[in-house]
Amino acid sequence: MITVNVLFFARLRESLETDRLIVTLDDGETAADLLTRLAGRGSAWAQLTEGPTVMIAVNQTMVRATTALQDQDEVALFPPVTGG
Amino acid sequence: MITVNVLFFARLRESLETDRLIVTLDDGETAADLLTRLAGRGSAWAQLTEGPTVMIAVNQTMVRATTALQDQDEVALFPPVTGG
Amino acid sequence: MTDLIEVKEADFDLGLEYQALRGSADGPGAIVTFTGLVRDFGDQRGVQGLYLEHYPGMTESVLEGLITEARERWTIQAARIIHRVGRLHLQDQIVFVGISSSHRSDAFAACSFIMDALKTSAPFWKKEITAQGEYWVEQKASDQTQAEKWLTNDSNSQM
Amino acid sequence: MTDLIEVKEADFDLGLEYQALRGSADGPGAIVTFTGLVRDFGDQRGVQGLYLEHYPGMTESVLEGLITEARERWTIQAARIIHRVGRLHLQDQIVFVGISSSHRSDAFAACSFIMDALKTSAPFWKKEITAQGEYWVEQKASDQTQAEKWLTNDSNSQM
Repeated sequence: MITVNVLFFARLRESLETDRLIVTLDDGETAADLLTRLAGRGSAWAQLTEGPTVMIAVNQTMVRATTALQDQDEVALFPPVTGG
Repeated sequence: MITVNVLFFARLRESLETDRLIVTLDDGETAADLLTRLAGRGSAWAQLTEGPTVMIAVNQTMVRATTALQDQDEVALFPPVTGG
Repeated sequence: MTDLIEVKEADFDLGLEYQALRGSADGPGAIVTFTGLVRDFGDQRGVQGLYLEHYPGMTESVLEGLITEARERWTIQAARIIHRVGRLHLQDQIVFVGISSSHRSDAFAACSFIMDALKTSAPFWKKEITAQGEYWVEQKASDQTQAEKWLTNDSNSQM
Repeated sequence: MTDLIEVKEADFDLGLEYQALRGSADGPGAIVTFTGLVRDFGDQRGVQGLYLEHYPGMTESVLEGLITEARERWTIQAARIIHRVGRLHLQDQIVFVGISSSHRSDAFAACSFIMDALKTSAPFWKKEITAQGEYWVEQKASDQTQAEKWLTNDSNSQM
């Protein structure tokens, strides 16, 4: 079992009404697995697998959904960035 | 017969020790003909046909040496530009 | 190097940023600056202002990475990046990127590369505030295209 | 339009030029500035300063033509070009080109186009002053190459 610290930003943070969440996963689960678990909460959470693109950063670096997560990882989920 | 007002700039102005000259040409003579006539003065003037590139502007617009000159034209002769 | 990365609510003074670039070691031959400002037409019509959110920590490290990549690709003396966050009003300054270099083509390339890459990789999000409500801005396909061109072309063909 | 073309001995203030661009009608979304400065290594080593000569009248009309061409190729709001002449010292400002636009890619492209074209078509000549003497600067092949690329490529491939 591993524990990851999940952060939400911008439109995701607002529509999920959550800015931070601690999630327990099985060893070897990926970022995609995390999204599926969270989507299973239903209602607004379903957008994590069915809605527009979700960007994933692990320990502040952008990663693909296939990336395996480690214990204590900081996993940030957010819409495509729009700064500048 | 036509009369043109010839201006010299930068290295040309210094080496010819001339910044302005009025030259009389035959009707239909080109900028190249003007350079040949001036080069015929000998010594430093020979650089106008034998030396490094000479740029030609007629009435403040860059032209090719084949351009025919008109009476009262302002003809400027100068080295490649180096501003900026 | 006198590089600078700042993410802050406070405004910045382009004149002071330029003087800092001008004073960088060796005396640069070329300085290129980019400034982005709040416009009244974005995704929505009648934009009155913006709210800018970011991901503290990751933002700074992405921007540092962009300066590192710019240094690997071009000869630059110093780079300064400032990005504002929080509530901004119409015509406020949003972002500044300034580059000093011995060569103008390197300064232009590095400055436009950093802006293009920042738009698609730095974790900032803009919300447009209008009389009708607040709307998160969607990323533009053109921003993705602009950023991708730096992946496929060599540096000389850029400028 | 609030375009400006100035050829003068006096120095200029980048901060003021930027404010003029920022205040242009409609509120631009993007401002790109280029500034060229006197360096201590040009054609010669140990450059102490420059003397800049120009062809009054033709200079201004060439610069106006460059702004016109930039407007035909890109969407820009205002363009400001300042070029100094006469005696300049190490690290003095020589030239300023500032562009405001709704789009950053247009501002970058127009600014770098004007600088590249100015280098090969505006009648300015530089003389480098060193302890050993004064030497007219030779035009660089790279300046010719930079300028020619705007003739052969379409505008989109530039930025």
